[in-house]
Amino acid sequence: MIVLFGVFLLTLLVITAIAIIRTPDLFVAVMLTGIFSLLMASIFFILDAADVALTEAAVGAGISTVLFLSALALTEQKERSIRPGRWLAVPVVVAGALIVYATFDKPRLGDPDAPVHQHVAPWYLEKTPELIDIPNVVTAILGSFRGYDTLGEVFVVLTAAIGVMLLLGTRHRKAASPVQPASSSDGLRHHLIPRVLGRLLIPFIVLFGLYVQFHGEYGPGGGFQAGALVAAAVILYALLEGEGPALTVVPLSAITAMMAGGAVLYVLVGLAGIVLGGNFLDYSVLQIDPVAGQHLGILLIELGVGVTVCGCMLSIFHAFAARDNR
Amino acid sequence: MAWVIDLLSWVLLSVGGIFILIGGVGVVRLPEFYTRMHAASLTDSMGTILILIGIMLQAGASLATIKLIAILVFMLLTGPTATYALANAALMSGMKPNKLALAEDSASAGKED
Amino acid sequence: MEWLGLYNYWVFAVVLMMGFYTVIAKGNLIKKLLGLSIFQSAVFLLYITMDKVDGGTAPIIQEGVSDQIFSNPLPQVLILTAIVVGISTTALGLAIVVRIKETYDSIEEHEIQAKDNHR
Amino acid sequence: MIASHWPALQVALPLLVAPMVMLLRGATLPWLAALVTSFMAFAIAISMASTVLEGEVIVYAVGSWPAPVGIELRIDELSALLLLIVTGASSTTLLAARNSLTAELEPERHMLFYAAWLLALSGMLGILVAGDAFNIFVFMEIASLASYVLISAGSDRRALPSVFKYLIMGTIGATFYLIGVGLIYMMTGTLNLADMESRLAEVEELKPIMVAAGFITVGLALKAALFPLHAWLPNCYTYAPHIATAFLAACSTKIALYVLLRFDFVVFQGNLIGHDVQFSGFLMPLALIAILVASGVALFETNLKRLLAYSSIAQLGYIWLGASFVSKAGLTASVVHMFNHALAKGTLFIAVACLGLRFASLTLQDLKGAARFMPWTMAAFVLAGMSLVGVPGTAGFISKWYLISAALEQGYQGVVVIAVILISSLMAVAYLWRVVEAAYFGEALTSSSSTTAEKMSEAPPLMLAVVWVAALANVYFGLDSTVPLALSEQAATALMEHLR
Repeated sequence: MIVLFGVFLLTLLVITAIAIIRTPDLFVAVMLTGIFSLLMASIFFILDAADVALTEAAVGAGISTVLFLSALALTEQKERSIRPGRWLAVPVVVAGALIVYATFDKPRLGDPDAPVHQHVAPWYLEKTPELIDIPNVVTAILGSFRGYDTLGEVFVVLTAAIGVMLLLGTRHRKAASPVQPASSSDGLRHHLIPRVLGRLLIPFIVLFGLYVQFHGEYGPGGGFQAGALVAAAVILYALLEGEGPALTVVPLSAITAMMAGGAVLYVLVGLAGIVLGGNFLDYSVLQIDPVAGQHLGILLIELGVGVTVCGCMLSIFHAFAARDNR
Repeated sequence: MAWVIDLLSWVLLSVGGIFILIGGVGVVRLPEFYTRMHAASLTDSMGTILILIGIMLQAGASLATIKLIAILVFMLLTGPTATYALANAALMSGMKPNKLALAEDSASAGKED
Repeated sequence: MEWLGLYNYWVFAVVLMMGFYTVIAKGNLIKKLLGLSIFQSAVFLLYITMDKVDGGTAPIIQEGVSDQIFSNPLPQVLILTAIVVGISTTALGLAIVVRIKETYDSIEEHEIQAKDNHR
Repeated sequence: MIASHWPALQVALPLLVAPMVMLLRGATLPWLAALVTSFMAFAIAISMASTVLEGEVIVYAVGSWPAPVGIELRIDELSALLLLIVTGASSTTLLAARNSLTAELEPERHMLFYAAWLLALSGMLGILVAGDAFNIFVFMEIASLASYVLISAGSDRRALPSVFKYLIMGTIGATFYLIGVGLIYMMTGTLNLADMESRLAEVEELKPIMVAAGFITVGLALKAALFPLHAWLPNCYTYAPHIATAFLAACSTKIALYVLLRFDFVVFQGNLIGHDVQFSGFLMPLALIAILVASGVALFETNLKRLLAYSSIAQLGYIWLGASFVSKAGLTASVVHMFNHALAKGTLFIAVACLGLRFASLTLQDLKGAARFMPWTMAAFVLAGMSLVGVPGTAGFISKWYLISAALEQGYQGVVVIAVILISSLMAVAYLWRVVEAAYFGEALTSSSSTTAEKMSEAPPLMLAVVWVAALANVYFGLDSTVPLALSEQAATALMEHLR
């Protein structure tokens, strides 16, 4: 039954992808990409990857769609040149054929004897209760066993935000905004119903964000998803009330401080490991009881991740939104 | 007693599914933007409500049910609002619900997708 | 049912090819970025497909339940990171596209090239 | 005590400072912070290199989790040498960065530029110290995204389409790499490079592994701008801020090359039968064509930066060529040329940054008579150019010498290879001569530049000092190349040990 469901979703995924590629209307394509991500998230969920499904839904269907839409607002909505470079399909087909060729030796889906499930994976599942003692093994690996990768991930987000700030320069905005106070900077003030309802929802979104942040050790979730959720709440506020009020609630200086602060917190937790006599990112030495130390370490770094991601998302959003006013 | 609840939940699930199907057909077949949106909002409200209640009956009195109730409340709040916002945006951008468009055959309206 | 076990991999290959084709063949810069995100999503599918174990559940250990089978948590961790990397790349790419639109007044590759050659 | 944590601190230090730099204001403070950090990283790299030179491979378990479970950092001879190159190039170019950047970017955005610089630096360092395939991907993305940011700060509007192209191609490359890693992980169940090697030996069904080898090679070749996948490189180097070009030209492509060498020799060579033949059969023709074609294009190029960019593609061809011999001598030549090319090309681009301060346009036409205003800069340029060509007494000669002696071992094929090396050296003389001719013997244009000619003067003292230190380093390492050679030879031996 579940297999049938999977096959159905996968086929739908392919159809959506075809539609995205074929439509010349970029707005439609972006909307379809949101659907594509949602389908992808459902497939991930069927394949037991709850954390990944949550992230894909938040990122692919949420943040990425918002980003694409704000870029579309600043550029064009139609794809003009339709130049199918047919010979370019050659490397594509080669790559695809190679992969299909490789599948014939691949382990079957769900095969418990596959090499992937033999070497380090059982170790994680076995040792996590003893060494780190949190139920969500994904969070344990993300935060501690492979915490160094997560450190890198935070800095990737930070780099992107720095790049967007450098390219779209959030700092010149104030000079430009009074010229056209009309359309988007106003938000949805004249729409009563969405505004009332949106204001009602925002506290719940923030609450849910905090839940995901601090419940990540027990269920799906963690710093990244939480940061994205809280950022989504502020972005919703900016959409409803306009850029200005949103920036008085969370000013640009606070956003920049969040971006830097979370990342610095993460590295400092890592360095604290060295100072207290362990290795870099060794949380066991943070407290006398190694397991308690791991708990503290994961809590702190997840907080760092959440704060940085929230700050980066907001700064990227404001950078795009500020361009709108020019 | 258990089978009554089970039966009820399956009835709700099936009816919800049928509503979603009808909504889907409506989006494809109805001639013009506002009527289509009406069909789409049907899946949002009736379909999801019935299915969620059906799942709640399956889950019984547990934490999952409370979460489902929360989901239901949020769906009830956001669904109609989204439909309203969409209709409002269409109206603001100059799309008038007129009888001419309704009279046109659905083939020409189908191209707008 | 042997082929059904490989269906995920084939969908991965097909979606990958479609994304790749969009990236290299389309001239519209935003379309290219959309293709890029499809291309990356396909790779996520590859990783998540391999984490599944028959009869497994999400790797969240529940108290009191002992004989559960868990799916492999490691690919999930990797893909969590990869998703974040993907969205970061997209954000940066979109910022560049916005600037290109402002300076060239076009987001079509051949028009941009023509404007530079013209100068 | 703290010395045992160098591998982690090497990466963590610039990572820690980068977000802080973002909060600083003005043009001077961020620069100073970045400069000091870079020099501290350089010091760490030197300290680790001296440890490695004694024949010790540094292994560090992040988070105290042992190797296949946790992430392992591993510094061997190859990574130690590249750490020296990257931190050295970053420190040197940063010294010259302040004057050069002020002319190109408004001061309120400097802190973002330097933050991106530090992130690029730490990304590259992260790749070099990593012993884990997925960790390499993460830091590769930091380095790439930060490089895009650096390039996009260029003042010419053409920087934007160039960097977009780089972003697309770079992401394709990284995603290919990710596919390859995924396939190998699928068959071995591990992400640690050393662990992969031992576990691959037991894998019987090799189709996915071969496909993985293909994806990883193509993906990294894309990042390393191997001909014919070099299309992104010339424009990016041309329109990036001058000083960013100097840094990236010295480092970025070599990092991808390093990953490929590491991956290919550690994981694949010992486990795939006939892989060495495929490897050289695939790479050697491409390297030879790259050398000839790119040199040929450089001969007719009119923009100085673009000319040097094409020269970079040709020089990368030498590095690939050495690796494609799959012999100890070839790898030694390849690795030592990474060092020497970074030295020569870094110096050339710093000299270009000096020229860029005084000349708005860097076409050869506009540079006519440049040597009259800036004799010291041009003299350093010529010195570095000689090193690039491979004149005896400069660093470039050493690597050419090793490359030719490695080619001699190849017998019949070697003759062709040597012929190509000699021809391309002559071509290098020719294209550099065009620059020298314009700068020394060209008459300055009277029309537009005559008004600015009065303002023409030598570059600021700090930049001049930097370019001369770099130029003299070319001579120094030409006369006494003990350290890079020792590291290269040990690195080549270590890599060759993985072959069965």
